[in-house]
Amino acid sequence: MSMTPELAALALAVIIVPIILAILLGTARHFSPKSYGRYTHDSYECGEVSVGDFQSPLPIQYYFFIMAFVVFDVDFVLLLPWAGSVRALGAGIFLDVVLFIAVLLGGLFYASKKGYMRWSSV
Amino acid sequence: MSDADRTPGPLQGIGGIIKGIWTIFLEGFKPKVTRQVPEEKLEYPARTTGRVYLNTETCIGCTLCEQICPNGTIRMVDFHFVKKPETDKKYPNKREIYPSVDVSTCIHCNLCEEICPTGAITLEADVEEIHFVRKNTRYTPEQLGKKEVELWGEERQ
Amino acid sequence: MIIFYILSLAAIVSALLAASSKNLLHSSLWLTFLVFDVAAIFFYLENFFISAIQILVYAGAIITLLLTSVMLSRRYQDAE
Amino acid sequence: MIPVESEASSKDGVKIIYVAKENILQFLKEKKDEGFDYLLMITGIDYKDHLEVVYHLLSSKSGERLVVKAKTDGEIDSVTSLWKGANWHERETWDLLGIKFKGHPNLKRILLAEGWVGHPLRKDYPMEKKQYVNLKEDGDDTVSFEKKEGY
Amino acid sequence: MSDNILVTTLDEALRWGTGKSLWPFTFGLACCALEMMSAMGSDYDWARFGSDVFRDSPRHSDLMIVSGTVTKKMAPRVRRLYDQMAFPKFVISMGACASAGGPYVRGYSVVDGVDQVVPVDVYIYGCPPRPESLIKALKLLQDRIADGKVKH
Amino acid sequence: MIRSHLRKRRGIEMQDKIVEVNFGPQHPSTHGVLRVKVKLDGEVIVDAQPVIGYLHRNAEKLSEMGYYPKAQIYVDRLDYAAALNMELGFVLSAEKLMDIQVPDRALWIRMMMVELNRIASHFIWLGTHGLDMGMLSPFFYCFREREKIFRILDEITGSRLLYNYFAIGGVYSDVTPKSLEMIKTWLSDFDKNLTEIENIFKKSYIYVARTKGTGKLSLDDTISYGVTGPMLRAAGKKWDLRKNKPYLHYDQINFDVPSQQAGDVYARMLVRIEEMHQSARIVAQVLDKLPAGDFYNKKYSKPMLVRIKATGESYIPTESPKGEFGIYLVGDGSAIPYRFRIRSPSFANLSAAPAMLIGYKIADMTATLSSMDPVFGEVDR
Amino acid sequence: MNLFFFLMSILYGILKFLHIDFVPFTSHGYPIGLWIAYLIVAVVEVILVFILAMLVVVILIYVFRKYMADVQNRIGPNRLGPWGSLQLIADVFKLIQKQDIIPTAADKTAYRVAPYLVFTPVVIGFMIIPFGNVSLLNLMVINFNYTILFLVATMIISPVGEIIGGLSSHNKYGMLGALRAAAQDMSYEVPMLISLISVIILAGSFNAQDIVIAQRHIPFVVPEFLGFIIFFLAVLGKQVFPPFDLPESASELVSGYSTEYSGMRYGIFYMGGFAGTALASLVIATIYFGGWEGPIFPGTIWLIIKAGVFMLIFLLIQVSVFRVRVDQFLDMGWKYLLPLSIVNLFISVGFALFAGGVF
Repeated sequence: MSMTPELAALALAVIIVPIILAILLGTARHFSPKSYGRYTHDSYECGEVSVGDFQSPLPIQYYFFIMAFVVFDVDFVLLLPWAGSVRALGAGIFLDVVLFIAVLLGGLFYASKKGYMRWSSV
Repeated sequence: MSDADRTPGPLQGIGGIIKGIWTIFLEGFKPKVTRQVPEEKLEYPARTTGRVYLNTETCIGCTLCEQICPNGTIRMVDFHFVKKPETDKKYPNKREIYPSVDVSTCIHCNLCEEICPTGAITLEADVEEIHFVRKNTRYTPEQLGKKEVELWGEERQ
Repeated sequence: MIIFYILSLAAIVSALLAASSKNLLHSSLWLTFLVFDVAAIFFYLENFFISAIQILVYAGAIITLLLTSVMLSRRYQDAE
Repeated sequence: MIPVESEASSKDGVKIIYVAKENILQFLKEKKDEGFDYLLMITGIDYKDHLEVVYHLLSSKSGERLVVKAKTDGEIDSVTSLWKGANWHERETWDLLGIKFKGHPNLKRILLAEGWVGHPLRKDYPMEKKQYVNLKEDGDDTVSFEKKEGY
Repeated sequence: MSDNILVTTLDEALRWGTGKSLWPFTFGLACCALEMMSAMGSDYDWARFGSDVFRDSPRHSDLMIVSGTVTKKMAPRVRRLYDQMAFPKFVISMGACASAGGPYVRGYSVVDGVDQVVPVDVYIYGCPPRPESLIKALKLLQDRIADGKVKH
Repeated sequence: MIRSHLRKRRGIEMQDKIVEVNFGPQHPSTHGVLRVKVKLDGEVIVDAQPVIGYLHRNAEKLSEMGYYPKAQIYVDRLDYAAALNMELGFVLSAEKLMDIQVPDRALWIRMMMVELNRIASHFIWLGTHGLDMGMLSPFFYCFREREKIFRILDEITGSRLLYNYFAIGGVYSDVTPKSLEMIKTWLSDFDKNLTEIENIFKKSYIYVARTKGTGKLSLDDTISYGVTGPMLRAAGKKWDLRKNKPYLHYDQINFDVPSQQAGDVYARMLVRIEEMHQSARIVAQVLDKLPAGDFYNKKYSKPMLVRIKATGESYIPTESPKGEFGIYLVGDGSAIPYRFRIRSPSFANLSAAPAMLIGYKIADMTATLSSMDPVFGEVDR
Repeated sequence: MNLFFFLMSILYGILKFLHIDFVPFTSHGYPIGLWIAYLIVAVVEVILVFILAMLVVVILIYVFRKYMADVQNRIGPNRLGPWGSLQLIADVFKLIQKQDIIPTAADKTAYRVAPYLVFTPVVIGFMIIPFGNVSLLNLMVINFNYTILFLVATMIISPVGEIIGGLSSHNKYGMLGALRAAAQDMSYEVPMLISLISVIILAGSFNAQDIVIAQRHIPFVVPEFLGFIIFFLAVLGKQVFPPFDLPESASELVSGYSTEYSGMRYGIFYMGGFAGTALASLVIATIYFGGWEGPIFPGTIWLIIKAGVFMLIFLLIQVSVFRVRVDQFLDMGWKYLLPLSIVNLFISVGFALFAGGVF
């Protein structure tokens, strides 16, 4: 397949849609009033003054979820070429795939047994 | 086992969620209860409280309403008003004082109507108590006899 | 051909900016741009599969990972 | 046994016991052990020449009620060690009536803004003297008598 | 000439848009908040006027309904919330308390009238005003914005 | 001090990297103007501190400034969701103080009205509770049902929300045959409608999973904090003043006091909903037993109300929808109350909030706060 | 024939009518005139699709508000236009005039970028959806191999915009919302992609068009029922829809990641959410319910009907479920959806290998 004009249109959409949005926002900026109140640009916090650090420390469980997520996402990518041609490849390859997934799932199961996937809760 | 102790299993839970969605789906076929105010005029019961109205004919200037008013909304003011002779005999207002009401602080508590010995003060449902400027909120006894629409029209100050 | 050069240049520039930006959030923004840019290069080279994978894995997973790490890091904005 | 100063009865038939203010903590502890496990409220009355602290107790087993009063000149022992719920009641009594509770962990104003002048439920509180509240940059309240410095 | 007409028409259209789409701010203070919720509920349903999108953040909302007593401790917060709303913004002062202090007008810690804190466009008297009162006020406000009588 | 103890008990450690977030005074789920200063570790609450006073309207001071009947309007505005319950607490106390007899019919009318208002109050709670749990529809159904009650109350009292209906010595107006008819038609399908709404909650797996074990308060803590009402009953104590210390004519009426053992949000929901059913039962019985006669003590003509003098002190506890409510009145022999103290249930209930919040998640916070059903007119007074 | 060539022929007709011949514009043998024509058509096409997306959003929001009113025994907007249909126009007019507030403490660049990242992928997704292949003017805009991967990619990018938006606005609720958005993104992407793999296995192709054609006899929802449920739930989770609207849960975090956004920027977030919903229902209809396949009516109408049903289901779910808690949400993703999706993968492999030529 070659680079057809319609594919170019798809690629152009990545540029054109933001431009349309930018025009929309520009129009909005043109029409919007310019006066501001004294506290307008303060951070909103239910009417109170926002004090202290706004960043919350993450629970340690997040690290596990991130890692598991990346592992499984890459796993998904490795499965994709196989998925397109399952019929051609047949059952032999399928066993390999089962093994591959079993290893991943085994890891996940181990982690959940170890309690990495539990959120601290009373 | 009581209702509080039972935790539904996953299947039961999914069934419950779907049942809930179905209940709410069925609600969509029930008749609509909306009353289209302000076009649709609602009926108010006889005892409905609302803005204070004063019948200057029957007011005798006894100051009871001023005494019972919880937050000083009612204040007696000097006001000259010529009553009809027959009512003047029955309801004399010797001191020529009549209540004036600050409608912005009036809370429609009905105490003045309850205490009024001659029934001169009444509270009636008036949904027109909408203003765009906060002034002239203390109504004179004369203004107290009129409806909000009569007083201000559509152009509410 | 010109398009390829433009895309490549953009990729190099955004990569440099991502590496040199002091602000972590800006850095990851440039990296997001870089990811899309590389996907566009693959797309231009008519390798749609790799292009889609680029978006799925990098934009979907790695950038999310990165932004989460930005949230983990303390006071990323003060490093001006 | 803590001596009782005097006894009376309220209109709704509940016994009122007057106790010296030094003994109040001990007395209430005794009463709590007797079964008055509920502290319904703590309040105060300003009698112009002295203040009175009033404790309403309830026994959730028998349903019996008891009112304990203590005359004070503005200071009394805190009972937060006996009932956790006493915390807010005492703070409120301090806030509105100005009765100090010794041993209270956090005796600050609770209903009014921090920095308010005077205790409003005192009979001599000047109602006509308006106070105005505003927010500081760090999120705390400020109170002033000037109208332009607050709302 | 035609340019002027265009500008006027556009201006009118924009005013119409502002007026007819007032998203209220979820901001209940006291008793009147319940009547505000009633006005939102099925029986009165002010969604008919396009106000069904209750917004929880002041940045998204256009209409602040001060529904209840504004105490002195709350007043600076009300001002803050009002400032954090984006223009064009409108304020309805609902009820006797918000309009003039109501039953608490003689108290020590109540602001007598929210107009000392934020600029008010509509006052509704009554304690609490009936939901139909609020809906009528909303409608009048909408019409006045569309006519260009209320500006921000 | 208490909060650090709570943390220790639940095994939570304060880190140095803690973010402090304010929820309120304007927040969709704090039911008014509560502000909760929350310290968060990720999603978990490590410290919660309720800050109140944003609706302090000096009801006590203003009541001490006027005649007895005038105080009633401030009492009305305490728990504005159930104004008649508040009025009941006041008029009972004031009548006791002044030794005023009330005709029988007025007592029965009061009972009926109070129960109607209790149902309306619980409907508000149920609707906003649904809203806090993330579902929009129950709110509208609850307000639809509540509106039916309000039409009855409007017919009898003349107001929708704040009534000023109970007078010292009776009630201000009699119930009309039309309003009795309205109540009968309302009663006929109330239980069915309520069951439909409560099933949305009870049958939902998500709701049950979120509320069971959330916001737990043990019975000892409950008593120590002075918590009363449905929260106490949900913690396992069958304590209802209508049964334990009957006022009005509650001793002549059959009703059950619901109670649960768990003391969590789910138990509170069950208790409140069962209470609504029981209230409807009470209303039905009152309709049968309503005697004829005066609705107002004729000995006290209305203008005299201003001048009634009283001495002594009285406190009549009543069971309001939130818990034990009463007004402590001290008279000094004049027509003006000398001391007017409100025992508000929400104030005591809310003081137990840290014990129910610390250690749970933000999502649990909204569920717990709404399960306490605080009304800020009453908390801040 | 698709939209691009349709527009191309219109342009060609116009040029013919104006007696302009664009082919001779050449330079060193390159047909620059043709390129310019292509460019114009591409721009027009993107704008058309953008308008289509906006139209879908407007209709969806209107239907949503009306339907929500319906199940709550209300009337809903009824003042502007017939049955209140102009209400959304007024809303857009209002949003355009709203002030654009950027908090002082916010990271301005990132704050500005976020709305684009939310809305742009959705429009591109609309360009890839196969709208049909038999009608005279089918709206299938672009067809090439691996379209299904790009479709899913467009659905995956928008959470990134949400995270950046919440992160940059320097707001505590926004921060928590961004965290939750990240958690959602992480937990629900994997099951979604794995159930997509199952579909690809059955269809034997990465092309959305081929996937639709493969469902000519039996829609994939029949063999892949489990996968459909997983995909549906995952889409619910990705699209910030109840019961999984944790990142912008109103009663917990005021508005989550969009708390600080005002005016049109917020409007883009608001519309982007609905556009994402529309796209998600189109994708579900395409890969599980046979897309434009159907008797009698033209394919486009079938797709719109199928997707419309799903949009209504989404809306119904929105008003009739409680919100789940964040830990339950993650538990569901990792402990139930992920293993189930792998079970489903094996089932579909079984179908593909041993069920002969049915699929």
